[in-house]
Amino acid sequence: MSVTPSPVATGTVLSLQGISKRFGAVQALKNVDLDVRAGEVLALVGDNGAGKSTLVKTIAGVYTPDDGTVTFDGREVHVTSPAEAQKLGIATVFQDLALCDNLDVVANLFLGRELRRGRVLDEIEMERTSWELLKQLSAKIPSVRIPVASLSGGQRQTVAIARSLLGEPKVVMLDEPTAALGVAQTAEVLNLVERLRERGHGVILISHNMADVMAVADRVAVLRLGRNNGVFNVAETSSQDIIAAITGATDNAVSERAARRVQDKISSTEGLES
Amino acid sequence: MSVTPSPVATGTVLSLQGISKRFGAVQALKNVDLDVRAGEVLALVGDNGAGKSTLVKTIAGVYTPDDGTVTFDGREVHVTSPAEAQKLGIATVFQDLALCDNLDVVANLFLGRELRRGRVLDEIEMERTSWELLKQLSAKIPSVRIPVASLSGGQRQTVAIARSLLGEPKVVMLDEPTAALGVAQTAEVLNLVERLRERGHGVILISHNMADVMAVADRVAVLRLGRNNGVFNVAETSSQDIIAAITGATDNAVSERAARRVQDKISSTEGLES
Amino acid sequence: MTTPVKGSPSEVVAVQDPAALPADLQDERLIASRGIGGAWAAFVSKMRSGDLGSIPVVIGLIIIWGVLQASNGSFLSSRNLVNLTLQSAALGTIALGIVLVLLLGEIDLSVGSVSGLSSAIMAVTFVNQDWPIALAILGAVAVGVLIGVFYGALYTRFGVPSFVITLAGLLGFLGLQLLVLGKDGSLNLPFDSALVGFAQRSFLPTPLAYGLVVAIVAVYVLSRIRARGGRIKAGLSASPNSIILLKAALLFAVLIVPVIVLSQDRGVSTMFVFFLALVVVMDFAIRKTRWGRSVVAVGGNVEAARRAGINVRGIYLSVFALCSTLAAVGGLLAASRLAAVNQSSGGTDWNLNAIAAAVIGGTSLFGGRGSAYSALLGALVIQSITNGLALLSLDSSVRYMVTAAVLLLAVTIDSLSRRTRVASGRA
Amino acid sequence: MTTPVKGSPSEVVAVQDPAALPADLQDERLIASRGIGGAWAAFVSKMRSGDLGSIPVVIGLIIIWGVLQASNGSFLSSRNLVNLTLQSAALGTIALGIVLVLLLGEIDLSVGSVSGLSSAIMAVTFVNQDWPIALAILGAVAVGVLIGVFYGALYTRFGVPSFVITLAGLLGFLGLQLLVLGKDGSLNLPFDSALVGFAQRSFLPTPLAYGLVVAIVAVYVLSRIRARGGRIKAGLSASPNSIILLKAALLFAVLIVPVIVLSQDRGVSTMFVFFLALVVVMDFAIRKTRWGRSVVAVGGNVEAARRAGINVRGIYLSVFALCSTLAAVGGLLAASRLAAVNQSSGGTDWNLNAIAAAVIGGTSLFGGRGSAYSALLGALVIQSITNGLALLSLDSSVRYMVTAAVLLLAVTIDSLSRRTRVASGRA
Amino acid sequence: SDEPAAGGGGAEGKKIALLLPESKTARYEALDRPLFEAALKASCPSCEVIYSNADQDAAKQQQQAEAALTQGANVLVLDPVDGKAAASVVNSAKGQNVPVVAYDRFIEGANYYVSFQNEAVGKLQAQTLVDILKNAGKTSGNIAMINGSPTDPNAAQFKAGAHSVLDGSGFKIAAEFDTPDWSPDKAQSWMEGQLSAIKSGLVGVYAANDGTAGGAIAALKGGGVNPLPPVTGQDAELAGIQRIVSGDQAMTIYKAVKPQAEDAVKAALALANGDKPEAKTEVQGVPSTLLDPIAVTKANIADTVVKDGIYKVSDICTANFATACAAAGLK
Ligand SMILES: Nc1ncnc2c1ncn2[C@@H]1O[C@H](COP(=O)(O)OP(=O)(O)OP(=O)(O)O)[C@@H](O)[C@H]1O
Ligand SMILES: Nc1ncnc2c1ncn2[C@@H]1O[C@H](COP(=O)(O)OP(=O)(O)OP(=O)(O)O)[C@@H](O)[C@H]1O
Ligand SMILES: [Mg+2]
Ligand SMILES: [Mg+2]
Repeated sequence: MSVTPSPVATGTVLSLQGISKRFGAVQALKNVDLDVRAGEVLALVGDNGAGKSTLVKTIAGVYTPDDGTVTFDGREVHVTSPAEAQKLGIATVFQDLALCDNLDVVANLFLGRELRRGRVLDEIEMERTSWELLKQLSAKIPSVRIPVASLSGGQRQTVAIARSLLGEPKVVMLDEPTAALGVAQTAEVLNLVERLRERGHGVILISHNMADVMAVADRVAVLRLGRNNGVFNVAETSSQDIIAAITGATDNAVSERAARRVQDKISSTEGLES
Repeated sequence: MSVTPSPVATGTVLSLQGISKRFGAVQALKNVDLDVRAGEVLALVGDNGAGKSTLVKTIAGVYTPDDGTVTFDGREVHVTSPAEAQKLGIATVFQDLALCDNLDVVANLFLGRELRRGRVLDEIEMERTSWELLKQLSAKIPSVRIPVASLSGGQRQTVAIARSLLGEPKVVMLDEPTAALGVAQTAEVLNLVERLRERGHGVILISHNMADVMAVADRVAVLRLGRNNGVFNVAETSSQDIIAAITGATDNAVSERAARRVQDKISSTEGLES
Repeated sequence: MTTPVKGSPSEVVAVQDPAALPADLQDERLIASRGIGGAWAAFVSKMRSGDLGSIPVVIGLIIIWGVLQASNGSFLSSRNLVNLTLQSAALGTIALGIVLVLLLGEIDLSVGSVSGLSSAIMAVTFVNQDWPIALAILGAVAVGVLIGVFYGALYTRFGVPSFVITLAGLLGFLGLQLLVLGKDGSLNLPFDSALVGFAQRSFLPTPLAYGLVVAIVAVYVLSRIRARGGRIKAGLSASPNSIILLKAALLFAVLIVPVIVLSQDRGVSTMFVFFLALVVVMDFAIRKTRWGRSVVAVGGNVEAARRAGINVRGIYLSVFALCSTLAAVGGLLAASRLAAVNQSSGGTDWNLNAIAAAVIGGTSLFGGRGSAYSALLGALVIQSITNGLALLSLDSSVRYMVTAAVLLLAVTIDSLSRRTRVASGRA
Repeated sequence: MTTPVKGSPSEVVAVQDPAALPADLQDERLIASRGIGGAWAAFVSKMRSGDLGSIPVVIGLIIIWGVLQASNGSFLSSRNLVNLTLQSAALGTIALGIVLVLLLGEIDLSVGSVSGLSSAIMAVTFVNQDWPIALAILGAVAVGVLIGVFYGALYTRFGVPSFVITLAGLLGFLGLQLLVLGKDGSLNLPFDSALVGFAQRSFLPTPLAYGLVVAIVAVYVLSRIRARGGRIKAGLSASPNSIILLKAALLFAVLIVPVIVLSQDRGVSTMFVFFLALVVVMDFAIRKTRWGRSVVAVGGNVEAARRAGINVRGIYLSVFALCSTLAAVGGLLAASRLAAVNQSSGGTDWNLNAIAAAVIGGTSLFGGRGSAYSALLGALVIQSITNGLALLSLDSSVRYMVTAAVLLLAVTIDSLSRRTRVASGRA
Repeated sequence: SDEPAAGGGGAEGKKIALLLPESKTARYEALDRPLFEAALKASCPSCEVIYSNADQDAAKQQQQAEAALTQGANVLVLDPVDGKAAASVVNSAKGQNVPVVAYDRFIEGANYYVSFQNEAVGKLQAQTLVDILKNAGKTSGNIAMINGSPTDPNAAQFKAGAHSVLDGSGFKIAAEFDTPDWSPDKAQSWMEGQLSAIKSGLVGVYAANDGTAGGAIAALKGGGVNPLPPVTGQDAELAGIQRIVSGDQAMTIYKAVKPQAEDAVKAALALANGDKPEAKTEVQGVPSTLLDPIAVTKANIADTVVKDGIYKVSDICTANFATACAAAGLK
């Protein structure tokens, strides 16, 4: 089990203790602890199905944990709906994006917090803001007035990320935000994460990309098969160590592949030339 | 425009000429050419919304192009449905996965080509094969008898990839197959791609991860805003060049970020220590 | 081996100067369309891609009218068209509620029973108990509200499918209607009561009708010009004044022709105007308020709406309540027009017709797609068929079959135009 | 500052020896459940998570039976239960077709009219035209098939929503039924005809009924044991023999008790057995054949099914055809039981009841989730309510309300048990 | 079940099932059921009524008959949804030696039949309409016919009866309509259409019952037709009687339910005791009592529905109809 210094250290905005969650016969989370501090980027990593998204959804009020406590800003909270989590100041970009396919980009961006003039939606102002937000993220979206169903994978993800920029959250959780993004957009999102940190937000970043994690995270928490499997300080760890914690072994497909790579390269080039 | 040596070079299994596709007011593809040879991994890269998935779907028979011709195995073909594409020998892993959420993993894996004994589904054999396939991909799926709706993002993607291993296709198209995968699973998929090449299949691989692209691809075709923007030989190109072709500029968010990185790292560490 | 060709980006794509364009037109993949010619080109392209909104239904309606007029010359007479407006108001009002529940992806099978119950309550309190008419109406509508809230509560608390809840409602409130009507069974509403007068004999004075048309067009033009100014100020594209004027002219034509025709007989029915006003208000509520946006979002993807912090329960509750309320109001309109209430008021036909009207008008049964105007269009289609065939004195067996054929015809036109969209794979 | 703690994986997770376990139980997150105790634990956990299949509906049915028996002692008499089986067969058969279209995410509103039309055709050809009974039946069923193919073609060619197609069918085939019946309107089927005999007076000989029960249980046990062997050979987990025997005993009890009870009166109706056989065959087709798998896939996600190379058009066509065919067969059963056909055969009540039966039995209106057994359970629930309330001499108004209340009660139990699943966010 | 009709003696403790066809017409539950129960109570206090209403569904009625037999009914008094289809019920009742009284509508094979015949009702409606028109000095002109539901077998009989009179009356049937579900608003819509289709000379409207008559009258009034042509009706609903008082409706058919119910009770008790019920006539071999339907017009309201205690004058003459009542001499 990971040992973090103290449950509620100074500056800790969000702290989880002993979170468990079971789905039918599958124990998705077992006794998970996690601390996030203000002005820190905490990377949450783990293999597929390790329980990262389940943990994020538990914090965001989508699931209620079977067990364990959540402390936010020093108070124990029981978040039973996403609306409550938002009210607390937790913004989330879900892995499954959760967009309304039948609505256009503008409507999705402002869903649940539409701008209004009196009681009437202010479409013009929303559209203007949308373009601004999307430009910030280098998004290549031809029109914000088409339903998001017709957007490409990366465009959809950009819309979901842009959503989280509205409002003034204390904690931002990004569940694999750059998975579908192009190189330029990924860079912008990493910039964004750094800006969030600078503004003193706590950020939970889930990613399978070790390079990105090492680039922006301060600490890395590893989940393995639904349990804590260590917390690492980025400055003092190598990505090899983290990968070992993720896969649960030091010799694994990744290292094997790395070792084989040079070999392979040569033989395949030979194959082509023959 | 990119200039490929000759439309139907020796060994070319699939060749596209002048493909255009329009959605409402958006010109998603304009006059796109592409050649795939047997025993070659062709990476298809481009910014978000560049039209990569649209191109893949056009080849797979999901969309019919407005214009242009598709040549498969030397014959011009008109693929009007995914079933036809499969019959030709084109297997596809779609970016939006296209799984039936209400069916379990086994049913999804074998959808459309169920194993049978007589007229009755052979569930036992299918389940056994499923476990084998999933093990090959290092999948961490607790049970193959739960609906795929309850799988994690990476688990779902693994299922979609495992699907394409069934049957004996000539061309395999993988649309961002590793986007949601963990490090180990990604390595397995890249291994798989190389195995496919070795067995003489043509592989189209879409990815935003330049490291992966440089590692497994032989050639890289770049799309930009729906048009061809060059074809590169991996052996003779740097990823910088490719990124420049993708973003359409040599100074872009990626290079800026790379330049700023060292600077940032220092200041953020300082910030933490203060 | 390939000869690597490094594409030089600036050569490859002919970039227009982006700064010169509004923010929403800068993407080079957008196919430009400016001015009236551009608008026409955009319209044609929309037509091709099957994204036509209510136009196909309107075309279907026009064809039906043509066919019916051809079979009996009185169909398009002013007198009969006035009848048609009177006949459509009640059904349309009920269908409007159905549009709302369908937008949510739910269903209400009980609108007929609710309309029957509300009219029974109104009749019994007004006629037998001598309540003042306003109180009787209020009571009946309040019952509608309560029923809807009850449905909403059952749905959100226990998760019973709305199909089953409202099926139980269909039976239960039919029973209650029989109970309320008691042993008399049938009640007359006095012909000289305000309600019957409103439904049967109240028509807009012709000058007022014309004035209304002019006012509506004026409001339209003004709001469009204001929006245009706002968009330009925000750096967004805006339709040129020529197009606004063109559209205004079209709107004027669409409004003035019926008024002229109807005025040759009794005129524009107040009850129909009341229904139109309901449609316009509801359309505004759906498209321009936060509540309406939430309804469409919930209908599209409940889970996404929930995660966006929308009060999903509140939305369900309000929509079920509105649907039942509109059903109650529709029941009152139907009863006033008939000047009587009996056990068969709001029979099962009403349910099916109201749902059919919404669907024919283009609202999806699967949630998230639809418009208040589909209640208007659908009710007109259904009542035109009934009305037109009633002029023909057919055998009932033939009448049923012709109704089916005409209905299918009207909707096939719509579906054919939508087909391209479905075939595009993401619909 | 954090003290970095490098987790040592082998310490952290207590790994069981994976090689010792079957392939499908190796994941350490799986909560182990072995033997009878384990099966019970797994059952309780399923119960908690609301994943109970048809058990809540069965509980609802048992509660309804208890309530009805308490209000009138004759309800659970053998005689009345035999009546109940006779009453459920026709509705159940029609509902079985509805289950199929619902699995696809479509609807058929016209099953009532189709059943009426088919019975009218059978009656007219058999009684008036003196066709041999077999030919008359065949003709009527063939009409059902044709109608379904027609629906399927309209749906797949033009993309008209099935709601509208079948609404048109509801009207059109009602018209045709009236036309076929002509001005006589009502036709009696001779009491001594084979069909009426089959529906009214044909019961399984008691020994045969018992034999059938034994045979079914034997087939079940054998197939289970064979599957067990196969699974073990394939390196997969298999339920222990004790559980197989337990389940077989349960099955035996579930089958033998009704047979004993029914045998005290006339016995097990052949028509009901015919219906049960249809259910079992359809269940097998849905769960164990490629066609059934494709139906469920299309209902879950058409686009995914299309991309998997499934012939989606063929699936739609076959399901619509089967639904109409079953409706036609159901119509024949209903007519034979009544020994008469008239203009109101297959009235609108049949549509609603058949759809309600499927939904109450647990089939989703939104496609991809359901089972053939829901037709059986739903038909039993509906007919139990009607049958039980008929024993109580209630006024119609009260009867309607009680029906609604009981219906709601039955389904709420089911919904409550499902709620947890919905609340889990991914349902 | 026990042997019902066996043994003579009193009719103590018998169960009589009363199976009525529908609930959308007020008469069945407002009149037939209470009158039947009262009559039974009077002649056999210990007897019990098993009651069911079939909501116009023949299959449901069969089910209800089976339920009655299950409960040990000694006699079925059956008002069939479909007289022909009810043969099946009679058959299964006979199988258990339970006699059947056909109530209101004829059933082949029943043990007794008491009714106002449907065809006679249609004839009377049409005849009254023709008489009213002739009295008003009209011998030709257009008549619109609003029949009952096309899916109701009884409606066809009313229609046939009416046609038998109207077809040779010299008046022209300009248009005819089978009203789905007897629905007044459909009748209204149709009538409205006819006002534009039949350009002139509409002299009378045949409406099969009071509900459709109400729809027709609403259409005529809404269409500004003045004076109203005579409109027929049936069922003597309160609303219909009120319209007659106010002069909007010309007539309705009143069936004296009370004698019918009493006669049915008498026959049922006789059958329960194994006796033959008394009957004056036979219809297709079934001993029958045929009662006469009465045409109610403004002139004879007081002598019919009021006299029989169906409605009190105060029921009819509510505030809205006070003046009309006074004019009609109702108090
Ligand atoms: N709603 C659910 N019902 C049942 N099982 C679930 C549900 N949600 C998650 N699971 C299971 O819980 C485990 C953890 O899933 P989770 O989505 O949290 O993984 P993850 O760490 O986010 O993986 P990935 O990197 O692939 O996104 C998986 O095995 C999954 O099958
Ligand atoms: N069905 C559709 N309807 C309308 N527009 C569409 C549709 N499919 C794609 N598009 C548009 O076509 C363009 C290309 O989309 P595509 O999905 O091919 O991009 P992509 O290159 O795969 O991007 P990504 O890297 O984000 O997956 C996008 O602008 C998208 O909005
Ligand atoms: Mg995840
Ligand atoms: Mg893509």
